[in-house]
Amino acid sequence: MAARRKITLDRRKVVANILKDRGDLLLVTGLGAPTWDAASVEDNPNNFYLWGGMGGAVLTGLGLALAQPQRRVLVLTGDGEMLMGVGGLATVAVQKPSNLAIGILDNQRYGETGMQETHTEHGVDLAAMASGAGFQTTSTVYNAAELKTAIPMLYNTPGPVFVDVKVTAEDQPMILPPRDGPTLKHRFRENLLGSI
Amino acid sequence: MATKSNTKYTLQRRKVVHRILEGRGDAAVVTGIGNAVHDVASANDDPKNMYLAGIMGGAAMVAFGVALAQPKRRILVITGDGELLAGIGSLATIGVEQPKNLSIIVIDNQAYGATGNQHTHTGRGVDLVGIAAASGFKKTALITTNAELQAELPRIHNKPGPYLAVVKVMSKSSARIDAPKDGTYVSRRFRAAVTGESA
Amino acid sequence: MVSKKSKTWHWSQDVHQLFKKIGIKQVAYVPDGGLAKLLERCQADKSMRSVVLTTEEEGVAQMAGAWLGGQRGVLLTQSGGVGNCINMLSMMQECRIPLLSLVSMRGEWGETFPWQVPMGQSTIPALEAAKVIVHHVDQAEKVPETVQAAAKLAFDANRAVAVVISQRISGSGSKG
Amino acid sequence: MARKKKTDWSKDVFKVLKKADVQQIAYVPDAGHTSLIKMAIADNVIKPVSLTSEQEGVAVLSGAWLGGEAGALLMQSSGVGNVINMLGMANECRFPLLMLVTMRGEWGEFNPWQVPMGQATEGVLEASGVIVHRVDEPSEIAETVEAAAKLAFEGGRMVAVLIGQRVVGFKDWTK
Repeated sequence: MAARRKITLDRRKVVANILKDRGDLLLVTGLGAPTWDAASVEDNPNNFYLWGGMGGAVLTGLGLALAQPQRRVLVLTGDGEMLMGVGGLATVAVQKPSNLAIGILDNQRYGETGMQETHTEHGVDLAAMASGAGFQTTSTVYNAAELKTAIPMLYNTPGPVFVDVKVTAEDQPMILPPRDGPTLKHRFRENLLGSI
Repeated sequence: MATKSNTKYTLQRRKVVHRILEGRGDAAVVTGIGNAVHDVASANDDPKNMYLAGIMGGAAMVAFGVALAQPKRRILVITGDGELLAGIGSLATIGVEQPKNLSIIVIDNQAYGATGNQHTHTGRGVDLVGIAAASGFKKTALITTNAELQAELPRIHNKPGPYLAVVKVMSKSSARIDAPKDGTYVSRRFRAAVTGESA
Repeated sequence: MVSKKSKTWHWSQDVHQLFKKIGIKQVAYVPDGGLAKLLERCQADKSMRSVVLTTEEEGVAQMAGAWLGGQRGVLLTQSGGVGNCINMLSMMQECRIPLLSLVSMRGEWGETFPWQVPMGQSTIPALEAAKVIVHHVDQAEKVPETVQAAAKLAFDANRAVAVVISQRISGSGSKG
Repeated sequence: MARKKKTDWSKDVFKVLKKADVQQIAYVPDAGHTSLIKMAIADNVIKPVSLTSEQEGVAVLSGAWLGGEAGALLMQSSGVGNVINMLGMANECRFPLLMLVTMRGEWGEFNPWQVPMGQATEGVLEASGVIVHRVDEPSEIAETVEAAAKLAFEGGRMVAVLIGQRVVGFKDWTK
């Protein structure tokens, strides 16, 4: 299990850093704060926000990565959402999608329901779980220097890549991107495929 | 995608289960679906066996609930790799809760035995022991030989858990031994045996 | 059983007292805003063990184990979580194991958030298709007596019962 | 019993899936789907995705469709009970979703534990807004899947084809 270390990273800054030079990255976000974090950078047609389907972000990313092998696909989601579909890590590892990266914004809390502690607050080590599931590249990030090393992994290291970024549990203002499902879906596909 | 061929394992699932259950004492046993039911039933149809004959992904948490309710008794889970994978988040929940009297034994033939021996994830790089350790299980083991099995028996039965062992066995089903399959019967029989009360 | 309602009264007070009275020892949950106050009371109560889950189906399995081991438990979930439990509920039906569950609704009364609506609208029919007895309650004062009735049906008559607590009571839904 | 028939309908169904340009097949293994899964694995174009739990499959196929590919989810009826919450996402976004479900817990079932979920399968699917096509004749499976695929991918709907246990057969537990 990971040793306890001080958590200092601000989730919004982390996401802004990750997405700064995103190029043509396709982004899937898990429900709740990761969606707002992504929207706080910009609302990009290459973003698909999950506003529901808790436990499904990583697998949505897998299906997309398999369908678009030439494009890098990044899933940004929270620790609670990841835990709800954690078997998906094994499924992803078996598929070995070289273009898929998963970034966890791990505040060790269920942010949507009142900041209750999740299992990661109590010793569950998501990066080690991913490694056990068969991910060759995993990392747990606690500070800016480690984040700097991890960001190129998210973009360039052959996937699947798993990075657990420990962030503080501070509540951030909600920045709401569009949430109408059919609209998001049409926009994403039209931008990617040229038709809906 | 190619399915990788696996290392050949030599342990026989039924012998492994019998060896473990020989020393069960007053332990309660919760089985996963499929072969695990037959393996446990073939040792002895004990009233303290709860056969989950038709549900995927629930064995670990059923046993966890029993473990909380019966803290003085050892609770053993005997299940397969596919069944555990279907509810793998349970390991994290159990890792957080740290029930000392719970041992999970995964009989890993790296195949879905009940449905035609399709490869499960464990035949393709998924390490259940690693996932258990990452989930907060302090005691884990990978068992591939009789000597290793023998050495782990005290931890399976007596030492503080939560404990998880993966026992790699040959990818072959054994003869089917029927356990009582009526759920209302086995559940009430189990409850009476472990609590001393009738339902 | 219900004390008269003062301004500060919240249904969770009486439900928590009821849990104590009927000997609830295991409280399994995935956190939810609508049930937060009840959860806090249960967590603060040393006579019951609160267990946070990764997904709600774990809780159904845990409740089966609790009953098998001679204890009573309760599963607290949001309506979305019901959709994660349907297969595991078949075990409760097949073995006729008691299940008491409190479900906090989303996707119905005054919901402002479209993604919650499909599962919210499926919650009761899905429970009923899975042969769970549903008690729907949409007034705060009636929650305790409904839970009390459901607990009897669950633990005395050995049935799977869900008390579905309307969004009208929790008022949740302003936020995702 | 119906081993020959099983192979036959699987081949025809596979042709239908190919014709519908299905490129991802996600599955939790089931005896009734054995032949289809083998064909999916052997196919050069189709990406087979084996899952730990069926809910993963709904999410995978949502992603597949976002990325421009059609897919199908193969599972047993018990797996339907694991996908209900995730169907909320497919419903809300109106993702096409094609599910082929082999039934247990009905015609000639020997395992009582399968009965509750088998009997609930159609009800919970309909409660979730899924259009259900049921088929009990081996000769009608392929055309039913073809119709379901059209309704899913052209009509933009969630559609499940329930393949009756009468077709899939009893499990032979004697060997």
